[in-house]
Amino acid sequence: MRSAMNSMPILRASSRKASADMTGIDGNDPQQMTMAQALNLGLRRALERDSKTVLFGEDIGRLGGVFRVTDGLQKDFGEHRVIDAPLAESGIVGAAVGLAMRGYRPVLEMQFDGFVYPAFDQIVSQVAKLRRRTEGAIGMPITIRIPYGGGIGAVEHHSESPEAYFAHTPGLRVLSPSDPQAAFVTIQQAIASDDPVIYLEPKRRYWDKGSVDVCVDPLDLAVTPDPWRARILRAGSDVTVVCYGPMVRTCLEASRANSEVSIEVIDLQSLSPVDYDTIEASVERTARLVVVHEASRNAGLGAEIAARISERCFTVLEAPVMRVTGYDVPYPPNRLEELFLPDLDRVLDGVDRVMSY
Amino acid sequence: MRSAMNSMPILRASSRKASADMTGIDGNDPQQMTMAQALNLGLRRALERDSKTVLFGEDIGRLGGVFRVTDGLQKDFGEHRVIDAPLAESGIVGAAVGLAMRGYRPVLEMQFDGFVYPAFDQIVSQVAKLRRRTEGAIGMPITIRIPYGGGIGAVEHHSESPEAYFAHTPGLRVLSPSDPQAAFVTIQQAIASDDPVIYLEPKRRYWDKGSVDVCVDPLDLAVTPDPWRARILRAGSDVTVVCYGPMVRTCLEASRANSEVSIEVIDLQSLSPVDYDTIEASVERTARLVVVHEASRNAGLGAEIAARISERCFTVLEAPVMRVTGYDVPYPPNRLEELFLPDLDRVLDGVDRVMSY
Amino acid sequence: MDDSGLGAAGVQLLTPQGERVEHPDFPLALANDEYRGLLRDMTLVRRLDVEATALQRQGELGLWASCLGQEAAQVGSAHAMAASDYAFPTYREHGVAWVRGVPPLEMLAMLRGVTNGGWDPNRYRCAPSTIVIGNQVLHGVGYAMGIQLDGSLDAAIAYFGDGATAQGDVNEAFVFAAVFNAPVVFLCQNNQWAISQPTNRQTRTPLFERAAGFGFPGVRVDGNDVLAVVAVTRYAIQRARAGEGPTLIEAYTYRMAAHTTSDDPTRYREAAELDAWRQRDPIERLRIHLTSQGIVDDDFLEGLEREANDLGEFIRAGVRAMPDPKPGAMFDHVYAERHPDIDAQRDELDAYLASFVEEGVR
Amino acid sequence: MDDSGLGAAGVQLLTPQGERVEHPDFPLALANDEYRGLLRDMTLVRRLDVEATALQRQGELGLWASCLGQEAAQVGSAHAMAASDYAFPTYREHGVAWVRGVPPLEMLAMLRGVTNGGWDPNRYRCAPSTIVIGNQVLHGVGYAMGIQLDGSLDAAIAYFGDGATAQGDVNEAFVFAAVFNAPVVFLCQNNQWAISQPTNRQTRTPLFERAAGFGFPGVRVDGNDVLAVVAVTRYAIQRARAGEGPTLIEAYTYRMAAHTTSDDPTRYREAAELDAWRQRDPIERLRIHLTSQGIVDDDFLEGLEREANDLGEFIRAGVRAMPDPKPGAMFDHVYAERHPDIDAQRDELDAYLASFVEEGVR
Ligand SMILES: Cc1ncc(C[n+]2csc(CCOP(=O)(O)OP(=O)(O)O)c2C)c(N)n1
Ligand SMILES: Cc1ncc(C[n+]2csc(CCOP(=O)(O)OP(=O)(O)O)c2C)c(N)n1
Ligand SMILES: [Mg+2]
Ligand SMILES: [Mg+2]
Repeated sequence: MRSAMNSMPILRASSRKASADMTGIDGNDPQQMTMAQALNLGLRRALERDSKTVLFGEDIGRLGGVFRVTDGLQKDFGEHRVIDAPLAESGIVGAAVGLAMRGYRPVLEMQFDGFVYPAFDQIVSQVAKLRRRTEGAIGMPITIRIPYGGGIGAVEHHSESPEAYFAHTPGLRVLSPSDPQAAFVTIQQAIASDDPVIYLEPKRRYWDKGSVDVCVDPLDLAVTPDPWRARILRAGSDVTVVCYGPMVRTCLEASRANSEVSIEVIDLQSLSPVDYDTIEASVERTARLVVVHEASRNAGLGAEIAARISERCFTVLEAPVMRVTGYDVPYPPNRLEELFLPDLDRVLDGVDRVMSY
Repeated sequence: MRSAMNSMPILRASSRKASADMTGIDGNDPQQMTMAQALNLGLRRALERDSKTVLFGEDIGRLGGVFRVTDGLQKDFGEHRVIDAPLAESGIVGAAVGLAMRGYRPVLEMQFDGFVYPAFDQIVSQVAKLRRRTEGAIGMPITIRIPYGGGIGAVEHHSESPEAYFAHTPGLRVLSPSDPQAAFVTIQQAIASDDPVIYLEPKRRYWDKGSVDVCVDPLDLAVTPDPWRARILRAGSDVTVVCYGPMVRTCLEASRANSEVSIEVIDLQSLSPVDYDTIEASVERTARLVVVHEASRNAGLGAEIAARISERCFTVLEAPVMRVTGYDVPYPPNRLEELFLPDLDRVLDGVDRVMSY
Repeated sequence: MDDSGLGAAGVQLLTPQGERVEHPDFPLALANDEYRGLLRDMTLVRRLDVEATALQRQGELGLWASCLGQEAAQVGSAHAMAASDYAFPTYREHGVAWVRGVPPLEMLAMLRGVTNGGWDPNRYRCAPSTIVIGNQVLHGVGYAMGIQLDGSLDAAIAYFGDGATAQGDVNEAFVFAAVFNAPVVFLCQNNQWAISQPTNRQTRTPLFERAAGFGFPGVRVDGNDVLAVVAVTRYAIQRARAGEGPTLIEAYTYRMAAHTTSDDPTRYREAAELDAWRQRDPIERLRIHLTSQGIVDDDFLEGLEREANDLGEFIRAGVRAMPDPKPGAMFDHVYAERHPDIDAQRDELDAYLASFVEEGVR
Repeated sequence: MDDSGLGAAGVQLLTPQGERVEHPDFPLALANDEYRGLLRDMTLVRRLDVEATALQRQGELGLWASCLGQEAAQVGSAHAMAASDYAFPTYREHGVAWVRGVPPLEMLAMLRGVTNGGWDPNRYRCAPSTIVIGNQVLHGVGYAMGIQLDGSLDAAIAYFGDGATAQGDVNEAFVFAAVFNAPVVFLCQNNQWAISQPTNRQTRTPLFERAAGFGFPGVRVDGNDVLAVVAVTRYAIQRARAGEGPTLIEAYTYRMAAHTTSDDPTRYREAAELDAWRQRDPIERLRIHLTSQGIVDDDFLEGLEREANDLGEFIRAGVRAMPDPKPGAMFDHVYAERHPDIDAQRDELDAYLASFVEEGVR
């Protein structure tokens, strides 16, 4: 977390009202809201907290982004805080590097996962490396928000899961929230981080509702969970299922659907670094691990988790680590995506395979 | 391999003479030559074989490329076959897509590993996906040559090992030769393949000499090894060491340096797909595996190999799969690169760790 | 007269009111059949577009990117092409695909979600829809380089939008085309919007002016005037064939519909703007002209109306009947050659699906 | 007169023979100290360059990218900057770094291989050398957007070569700068070569003409004429401060040395070309002029020669004495915040190295 942080969020009356309008917030009690709304509120808080935070991306202003995650923010914070970008992702990230050098804290939106690749060079060669290159003299406190993953019936390039590319790139951090509360908290933590964070938003969960404690101070780790730690969302004793982002709901549902096997579900939350201590402690108890992600399998994040846990829990594992993932094919046309994406049945199939090994 | 291939290479007298000039070839006996010369000769053969093969890249013409791998080819085949490109990698790859659509077989050179990222979008979104998108109607027989890896004392961006990015991308194949003979053969096989091939040339081995059988027909799999199969370069019984590209020489040296442990050395050659059958068969015998690569560890290719072999050889492994790799930091300034790169000692350290587990 | 912003530089051969005017640099005389063909194609493309929009609302298509209002720019430019030329469209060039002969159901297959492509590009010499903004423009240039290497007289034509002009790829395409003097036509449809962003978020000068700085001519044409589009595209293709290199055409037009069926343009643009552009409708303008010239009559128009109705019916039935791909299709054509992971995962999926059949579940 | 290819559009205030000429748009009057400062900086930068080249040959540096011949373009443009402006160089702008006050050994540290950076960018308001062609140009534009958001009067200046103009990033930088009217100066040193490729492999029109199509002025200046470079850069910076947005300057110059010490230019260019450009040497030209004007005399020149000798000695001794980084340095500053993998791998390396110490091997 940034060291010198305004501890008291500065809420302007007008924007607090606007928050209320958008999210239906009434008082300080936990609120039901969608993940998109929770992100919107988190972005709003970040804009309020630090005048150097700026949002930059395609169609994020009047339109509020194609998923409305930035809805109302340009209206409330102005065109100099919420900036519509020309249609060029390398330009967006490259300009953000310059903004960061000038002392800004840019929060970028890539419109879809498939459109981050034009910016790959700036991300890998500059964003990830500039702090190290300058021996700490220049920080890159840039958050790159990317709606990712499939399941929404979209056309090509709108359903990719690029997390492994970023996890393999030293200098980056990768976060992915799985529910509205985590989204509200971790988007603010990502923005406050002095490291570059690839913030992967599971787009098919944008509309999922959940309870959000809007009073929590996400920057006070005494009261808020550490974003870089995994979360055990369901305790179990027979098998550990590790997942993140869009697959968390799927895995939780699967864990409830199988009454014969006691499934522990771990939400990674941070995909780079991964919190192996939590996974290891769980596997020490369950002796079995299934890793689930939407991304293609080969050299995916699941490989790293399987490799590390196979090493760390070598004498404990009763079965090889199983991976339930998308296949090693380009994301298919949407009439086939249900078969590509791990669903409840495939997760349980994976569980069966480790149980019956 | 391409199905309808000219079986008789058409060698023009002039170019045969030029080959001889460049490589010092005299007759048809196996020749001593460097990997750079072997690649040069392989490219020459490919240009002779198929008039639709064109070379395209920065400084590949008169200069012959910064590593002289294309030396003399523009002179002998003309500016329409060996084309100097403007300084724009996305442009080079994007134009190659169009050339392929017009029936050409482009062989591209990225000047260094660190400069492929501007083309990442064209590679991932177009080159890798177009055949699938068009259900086979349009092929992408494009070879993208990339000198990769460290160890030459270069400045930043000149020592990267980007193989995991490409291995994680369905639709691509990834090859890396480890000696002049393999280079001579596989560069021709890569070019003849109807699939896009990322061809990673271990730049610090460009000057290594080896014996090359220049008479072998690389497209006749009855006489030439299958490029997609791994090669056991040294038989051993105690531990299997899997490596590729620049690390093959290192691992061979290590295997010879340790007289107490019998080390089997496998050169993957194809990094995507990986030939797991060969690795599995070896580990079935040795029960121990060390994977070595220069690239950073996290979500690297070693993770996939560890994950697969941990699964396939679960009951056989006497120790967890160990990875000896670069660290998860940006490639360091060259005065530190020796510490970053796995060397003989670190490989043997990895061997010790699996042996003493 | 014309307050669309087209400006004096914009080539126009037909006023919004359907009056034929002459332009010194771009004379045009078509056979009557050609005039009728333009009207017919634009009318049928519009019907296809309307039907597709309706089918999307009914849940039969996943998405639709309408070309409403851009029929002249698309149909006109495609009419200027020869059969052996090659088009590189975005996701919105239904009018181009239509003129290239792509069967309507093949055009709709991608939006139905049964394929990421839809047609055999080489058959119609029309590349698949490209969704990543700007990518296909480089493909067009590379293809044109191939034409050149072949010593052929073909031309390539690469389509893109106003928004795309901001992308590195499009500008690299300009560089490569200029340096290699490639026989390519850059056809930019400036439809005033890139989703919610007006053109002034992408440029501060008229887009056609971009070309000169790269070393080739740029021409602005009234993109709602199909005759002008034909004339200017012919000129550009002629240049390509004559070895004179690339040309940038900015077809000044308007996106009459939402960006796609997922979009809500009321959030970012005024109804008045739409109303003004309705007065410049490309089809109506040609119809008035051809009627006044006696090139089309009521019979022709009624026949065309029937043809459009038939097309609509054909599309509705065809889309609904379009079969889903087989599960294993996702493994087909990922590679040309055998691939062990593909083979294994195909088997994995088959076995997995078979397990349900056995259990009688799925 | 000048057959360099500069052309009539090229602003020149000092002929290759050292004659002062006037240009209607770019008047310039400097104090004598400023004139002397320019000569001094160019002279010392050349000495630095010569020493570095020699140190590379002796194996003390891994590589050197010489700025020989480009001293006027670099020193002149940097002289036009205020201390609070910010420069974004490539790997060749030693003259810029010098004028920004970067200590010479900090400039050489990267080429020595002890760091990937070398100096604190914020201290000298000079970004680190950028090696990936074109990347830093967008950084300059983003920085300028930040200046604008701050309501400050600073300017950013982004350097790049003729080759870089082909890159998407550079053209996107033009788009963003134009759209946001960012206070940035684009300083393109057209040194005629991008490694082995002549400028006509990157463009078919003079590079300064590229700007107009993006909506801002482009000016070509004789890049070997330091006075003209000062005047034109001042004009561009003035525009930036006045809220008039970006300017492209093409400094027409020549890369007198190899691309880098790894390069062999005899493979691709003629010695005659080099000879011709030697007649246009930027330092000699200013020296003649200042001598003829009595602004510098032999005393001054001898003092300068001594200063250059001292600098050379300082550099030779300093580079040789430069310590290697500590092994663990590669783990420092990868992240600002704690990272478990970094911690673990740092320990791993420490333990590994310690094992040799125990065994007494390494
Ligand atoms: C690289 C990339 N970035 C973002 C998008 C999302 N996107 C789809 S269409 C579009 C606007 C395109 O505008 P324009 O080029 O004017 O074409 P039009 O849609 O108006 O025909 C955007 C931003 C994309 N498809 N590709
Ligand atoms: C993206 C990228 N591609 C290729 C290279 C390799 N490379 C280094 S310098 C250079 C030529 C640059 O030419 P120019 O922009 O004219 O600058 P100059 O070296 O002449 O100063 C090339 C191709 C690189 N550094 N970055
Ligand atoms: Mg548009
Ligand atoms: Mg140059």
